[in-house]
Amino acid sequence: MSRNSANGGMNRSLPSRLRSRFEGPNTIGESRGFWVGFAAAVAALAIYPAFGDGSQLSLFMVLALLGLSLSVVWGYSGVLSFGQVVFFGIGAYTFGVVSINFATPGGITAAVVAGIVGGGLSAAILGYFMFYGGVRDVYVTIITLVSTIVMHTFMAQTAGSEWAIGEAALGGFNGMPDIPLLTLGVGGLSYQFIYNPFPMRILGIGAFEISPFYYLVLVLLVGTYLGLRALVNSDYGRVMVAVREDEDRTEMFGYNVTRVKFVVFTLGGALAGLSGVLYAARNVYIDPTVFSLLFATLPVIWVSIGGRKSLLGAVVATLAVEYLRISMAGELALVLLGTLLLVTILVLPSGLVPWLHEQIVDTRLGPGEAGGADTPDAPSEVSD
Amino acid sequence: MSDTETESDIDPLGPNVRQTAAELATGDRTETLLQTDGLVKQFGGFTATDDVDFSVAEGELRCLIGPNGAGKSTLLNLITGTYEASDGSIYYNGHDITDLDPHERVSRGISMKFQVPSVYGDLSVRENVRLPVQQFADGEERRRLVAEAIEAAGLTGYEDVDASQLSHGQQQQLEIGMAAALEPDLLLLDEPVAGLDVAEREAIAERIRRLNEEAGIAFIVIEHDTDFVASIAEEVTVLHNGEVFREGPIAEIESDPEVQRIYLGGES
Amino acid sequence: SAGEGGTSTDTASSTDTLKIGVLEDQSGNFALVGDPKAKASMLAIEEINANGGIDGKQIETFQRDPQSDNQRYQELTRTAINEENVDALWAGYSSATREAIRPIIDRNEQLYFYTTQYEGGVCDEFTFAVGPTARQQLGIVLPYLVEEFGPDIYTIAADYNFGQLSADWVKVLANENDANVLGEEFIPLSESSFGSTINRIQEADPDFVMSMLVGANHTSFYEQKASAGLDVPIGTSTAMAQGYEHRRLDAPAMANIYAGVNYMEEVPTDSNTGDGGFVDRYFEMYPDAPYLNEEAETNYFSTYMYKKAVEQAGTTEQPEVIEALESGIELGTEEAPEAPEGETIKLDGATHHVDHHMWIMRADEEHNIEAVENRQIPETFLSETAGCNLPENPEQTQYTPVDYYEEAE
Amino acid sequence: MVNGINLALQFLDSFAFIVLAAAGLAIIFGIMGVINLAHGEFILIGAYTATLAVTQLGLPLVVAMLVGGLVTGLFGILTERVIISGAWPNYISQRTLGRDVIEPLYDRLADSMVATFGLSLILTQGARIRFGNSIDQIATPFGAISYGEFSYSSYRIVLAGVSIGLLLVTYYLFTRTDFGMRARATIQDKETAQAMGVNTDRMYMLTFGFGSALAGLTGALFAPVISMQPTLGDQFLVEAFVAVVVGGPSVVLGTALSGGVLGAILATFSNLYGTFIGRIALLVAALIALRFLPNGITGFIEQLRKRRQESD
Amino acid sequence: MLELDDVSAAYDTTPILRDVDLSVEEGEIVGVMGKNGVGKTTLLKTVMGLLEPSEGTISYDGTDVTHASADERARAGVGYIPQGRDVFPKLTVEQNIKMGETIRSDSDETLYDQIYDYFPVLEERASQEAGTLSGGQQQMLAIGRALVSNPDLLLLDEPSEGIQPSIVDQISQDMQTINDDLGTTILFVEQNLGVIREMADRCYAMERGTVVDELGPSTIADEDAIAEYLAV
Ligand SMILES: Nc1ncnc2c1ncn2[C@@H]1O[C@H](COP(=O)(O)OP(=O)(O)OP(=O)(O)O)[C@@H](O)[C@H]1O
Ligand SMILES: Nc1ncnc2c1ncn2[C@@H]1O[C@H](COP(=O)(O)OP(=O)(O)OP(=O)(O)O)[C@@H](O)[C@H]1O
Ligand SMILES: NC(N)=O
Ligand SMILES: [Mg+2]
Ligand SMILES: [Mg+2]
Repeated sequence: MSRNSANGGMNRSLPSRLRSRFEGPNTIGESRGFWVGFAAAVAALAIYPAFGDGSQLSLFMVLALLGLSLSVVWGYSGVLSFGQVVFFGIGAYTFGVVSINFATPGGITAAVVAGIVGGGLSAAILGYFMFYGGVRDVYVTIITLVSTIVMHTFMAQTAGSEWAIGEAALGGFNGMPDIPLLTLGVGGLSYQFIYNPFPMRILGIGAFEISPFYYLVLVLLVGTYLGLRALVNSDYGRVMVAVREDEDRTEMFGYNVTRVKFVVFTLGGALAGLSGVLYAARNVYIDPTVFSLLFATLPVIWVSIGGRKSLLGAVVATLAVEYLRISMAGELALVLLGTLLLVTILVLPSGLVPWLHEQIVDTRLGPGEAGGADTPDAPSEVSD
Repeated sequence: MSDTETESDIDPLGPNVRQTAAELATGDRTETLLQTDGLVKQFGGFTATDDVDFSVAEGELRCLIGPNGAGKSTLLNLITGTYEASDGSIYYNGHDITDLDPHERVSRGISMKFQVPSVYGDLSVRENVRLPVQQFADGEERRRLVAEAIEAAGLTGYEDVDASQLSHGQQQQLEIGMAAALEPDLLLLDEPVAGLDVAEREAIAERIRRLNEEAGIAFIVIEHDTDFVASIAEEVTVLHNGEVFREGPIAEIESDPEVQRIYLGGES
Repeated sequence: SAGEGGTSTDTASSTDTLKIGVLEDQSGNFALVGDPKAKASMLAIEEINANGGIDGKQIETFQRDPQSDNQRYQELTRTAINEENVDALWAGYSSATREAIRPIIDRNEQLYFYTTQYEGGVCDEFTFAVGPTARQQLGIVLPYLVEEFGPDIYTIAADYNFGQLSADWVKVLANENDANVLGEEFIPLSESSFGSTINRIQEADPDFVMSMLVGANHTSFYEQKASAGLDVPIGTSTAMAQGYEHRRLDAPAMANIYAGVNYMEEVPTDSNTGDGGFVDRYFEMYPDAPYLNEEAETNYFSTYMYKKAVEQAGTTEQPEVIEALESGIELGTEEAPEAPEGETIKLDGATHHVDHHMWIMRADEEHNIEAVENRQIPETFLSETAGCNLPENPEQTQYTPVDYYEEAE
Repeated sequence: MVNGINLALQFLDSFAFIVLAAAGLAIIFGIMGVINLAHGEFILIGAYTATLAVTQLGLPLVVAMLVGGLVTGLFGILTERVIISGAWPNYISQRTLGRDVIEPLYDRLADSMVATFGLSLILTQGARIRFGNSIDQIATPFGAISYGEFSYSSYRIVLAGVSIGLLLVTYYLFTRTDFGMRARATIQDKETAQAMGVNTDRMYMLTFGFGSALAGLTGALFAPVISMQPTLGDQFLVEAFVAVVVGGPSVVLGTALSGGVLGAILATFSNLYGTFIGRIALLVAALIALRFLPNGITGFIEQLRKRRQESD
Repeated sequence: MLELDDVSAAYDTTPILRDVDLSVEEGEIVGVMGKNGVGKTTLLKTVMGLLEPSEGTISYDGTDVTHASADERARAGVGYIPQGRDVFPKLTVEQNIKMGETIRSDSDETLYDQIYDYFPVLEERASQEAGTLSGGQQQMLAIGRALVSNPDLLLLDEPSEGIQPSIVDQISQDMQTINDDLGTTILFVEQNLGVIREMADRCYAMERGTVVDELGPSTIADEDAIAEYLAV
């Protein structure tokens, strides 16, 4: 520990103090190397549309927000929710209904807020119903699972014309195709993010079009990731983790465990709602498949494959799994995908990203380097 | 509060007149800290605690003994709110806490160490200790309190070790440290030295005595090791078949033939 | 390349290949119907390539399995248009799929063939809905059944736009034929237990049932009604011709079921079942394929229509190809090898629909199929009732019966 | 009167469906702590095996159905050895790498979910590749009974009888036999069970195999009345999960009771208000049951029993 | 009867036992003592077969059982009472005992009476779920469950932990009775000085994963000598 205080005196520069907010024992990546890599990854994402299919990547990034919502709720607070897609879907449908009825920039902006609130509120209601009713463990999983099935059953039969809210027909299996283009702002002070490409020309790369929606999602994803990192490494995050590890014990330290779960669940719902809003906005469409068993299983898969105690894992695995899902072709595609999931979870039970991290740390910790200023405990000392 | 009606039930030698060494020294009057009133807990057809009236004074160190299945753990679990009482009331600092949630009781100053050690195995020792401390301390003070608690638990040097890697005795020490770090007024320990070797038993006995004397924390300690009981407490309560069977100084209790028959056995 | 909404007429046109996108369900609830569609497209493409391609250009394909999932359809449609730059796109079985991707099609001004029998009414400058419509299918089978069995009808239909609108058409046609609809029931696509539906049909006691059930789950209805001893005649636009229930189920589950269709494997035309006909060619390429269904034929002939249009336009530039298609492509003037449903088959340029040759196909106790009636039925709802004329008046609308008929409400 | 018969028959139908859908899952989830998302595909294996045994091998229907159960049971054992316990891969890796590569999936809910989800993709698509989008179906035996203007498939009444029989066999097996006790002991505490002389490996394998066989039998029994296609298992999943959890800790009794309660709700509401309302009613009832009886119906009954004892 | 020769064992990759040599003669009662964490439980697990030795050999009744599985050893007559009362929480008390009985074909009914005699509470609570017993009651159940299989070699890991003093005395006496009457060989781990002195014919002392000393009857009788081994 003396090493830490010695270091503390010397390099408590502004960046390191800033960094400390985002670091702690609950996340991986406590080194300068990590943050350099992180910045490089964000930069790569920022210029990716010049080379690849940015439209598709924007979809994966939207879904990564959904993955993150499960990661906080389950990975950090121990509540295995099968219902993130409920809040996702409610967010998406709310956005659709409100924006169809108020198709002005102000109305659409309000619809975004409504979608997020819708996701959060529905999670709050379900969470209140469960947590304050003493429902725990696998029963939470199953209640949330049944909730998605209820939503699926219900939404799948709203094809009839009697199922409309104002101007917006719910559409059942047909889905809701007439969602207005995402525009944020009011009146003249607004900007359209969907179908509004602007041409770019970069020397050495050439001409291409970039989609404002892509950058909107990128900013939201990076912001959410950093925000959640700060959250899970805060005092509140420590309590979340304690709840995950042992609810009864945590209650005996005077924490209102029920409320912690309720709050985190609601937050996760709002985040899933945001993801749903962006999903509906990007596709200009939403249908009940988002409530299907398959779709409900996906977040659990992303988070399990990526590493459930890793926010970064949720993001990376969402991008990877979704890329594979869309791009594998041929009749063996599903067999390969299934095999891949199966083998990954069997061989890397703690997840891809924690495993990679271990590999990197193991190989990097050569002689002489192990004692650097970036050993895991140093920043966690600072964060107090 | 129904103090007036229960007055007569209170042992005349009870907590109101008992004082710890520390308080005797400073001349403070002791007050009843915890009082149970006709506490009943039933599991199905089985009555685990039956009409228990039991009290602890501020700063008192009380041991709870009695045969296996007497209802000792049940009583502690009722006090912490882990179990809901079938009947009766619990008063703490003069307030009825019978219907409070466990965490609300903790925030009023009751803290507990479970019978089976239950530290957060996947978290480091430091993270374990921070959890109680962060509730009332920040920054520099928090760092100091965390370090002190770790040191008091004899775990200096183990700060970054996952709690699951500690020995049984170290886990017990850590858990007591965490419970004590809440700065409670009443600390409940359920068999804190079961399975510990002699040296660790002594370390924990020492720890309990110090917390009691220096921090003025009141204790209820369940333990079957009579030597250990004798080394920390003067007063013991014997529970039997869910009822308070005897209460009094340890020496007196140990020589009580009825207690010998139901609990201590043999010659003693 | 990332932006949405750019036009997609670049690249391939100047090269010596052209690219066709084929997105048909090969897994999920619609796989049974989607798989023959994909196979028939491949048959047409293979035949065309073997005969020198289109105007000397070989056809490349972009083929993926959308897994009966509309959101996946959208994604793959975007990829087909923006990344693969397909010159023409065939995509989707269900009407819900079509409506989910049509906005993307229209925004990208993509030439699109929708090849399923459907409820009708799509009047869209970029979409060629070349399957038969409800008015054509129900229009042949419903009057026949009223004549044969009586005027009381009970409707069961899949609960989505196709089923809802088809049920409306049953009401319209019932009205036109002095029949009445005793009841109608919409069944979610995930449902596969029909106990209470069968009870309700028995309670209503109709002269015949009109069934517009869709997808693999709904197939269970036929065996369940048979084993429950419900033997009311059934008219349908969906059973047998698409999912070949008469081949898969043990007889006599499908006895007395009348399908109003433009095509099924058993359609007794020479160009279909004759030597070297469509059936022979298909099973030569796919010896293990289970059945050649209604939609497969539509994929097949529409690929030839596209070929003819490109050759007529002399380019794969989509506006020109669309113009050529609108000039009224007609196939099979002599032997009609590409139009096995009838003698000839003609695209109506004004509506982008086809005046199909329609058949009533009935299954008997042994599940043998006989054609009980057949005639050409022109598409009239768009051309006459709604007044759709796309070359004159480009639009992207779907007209529905409620807009024009009181009884459809 | 007639509607009463309708309702009664529909109840039998729903009861049989729920109980049979849940039976295999109840063992694998309720006893072994594995959420088997490939449950539907186990049902598929049973259904396909039984159907093919009739259409390809010409076996009598009853024999074919038993074969369906048996083959699925064997497949379950294979799954358990290779994936769930990882015993075979570990045997190999022990000898090559000197360590285990797979940590058993018992009581790892989410991981077991991901793994069995992968398995279900493989099985569904494998069936599609091997057998196409459907296989020829067998007819429903036993004809129909009629009453008034209504008629009903006799086979469905047989199903109800079989479902009760299976419940009784399973109940007997797990509560009244040494095998059952050892299986339950194994799941609760593997090491101690070993020390009590139980070959725990075999217990895991057999219990999983038995649960799989039940799923396979369900598929075989329903083969005549559902559409034979690779996703046929999906239609059982919802009822299966709901029934298992609503049933609560005593697996067999719970399944029977939740089959009874949920079956009654499903039958009544479908009969009165249509299939959709029936289904929604079933799900809402499940949610309410879970919320107010977090230990399921059998947990609730246990509580009642204790309360009665208290008042004695 | 039991012979450990240079046995080493590890959890995954963490080595715990190092070169343990130890032997127990038929009919003996042998104690193992040592501070917390020295590897006593690990030793018993290795003897039981719950942990495979990385080196060395274990023979039981003259046969090499080094690689035999735990259930095989149990059926061969090794009984085990784990530390921390590992009863099957969801089985009833009766079923827990029955689990012990079914190990061996030659177990006999009269053992039940004997066990109920020692621990009447087990008979009273026959149909209670074992997980809801009090800590001490669970310990009694664990002992009863092992006895009912009539083992030839009984492994006891801190049998007195959490048990009220009178029953602790009783258990030591009972174990001796069992040893006398049935000839059961006993290897046990204890922290309780009284129990060690009462029961053990002979004793091994462990430190950091290995046996460091063997104590004969005379040393065992000496309270201070023992205390020294437990408290170093
Ligand atoms: N959930 C329960 N259901 C039924 N009986 C219970 C339950 N919990 C405890 N009991 C019974 O209540 C009685 C008291 O148990 P408790 O755990 O309080 O005993 P204890 O005094 O702590 O004993 P020990 O010294 O053995 O730990 C015991 O007889 C026990 O079997
Ligand atoms: N499952 C395990 N994995 C890894 N290490 C373990 C495991 N179980 C125990 N250990 C370690 O092995 C060492 C010996 O443990 P063991 O339980 O054998 O000690 P013991 O002598 O029985 O102690 P006690 O008196 O506290 O019961 C300890 O350091 C412990 O931390
Ligand atoms: N067009 C159809 N069947 O949806
Ligand atoms: Mg206790
Ligand atoms: Mg030990």
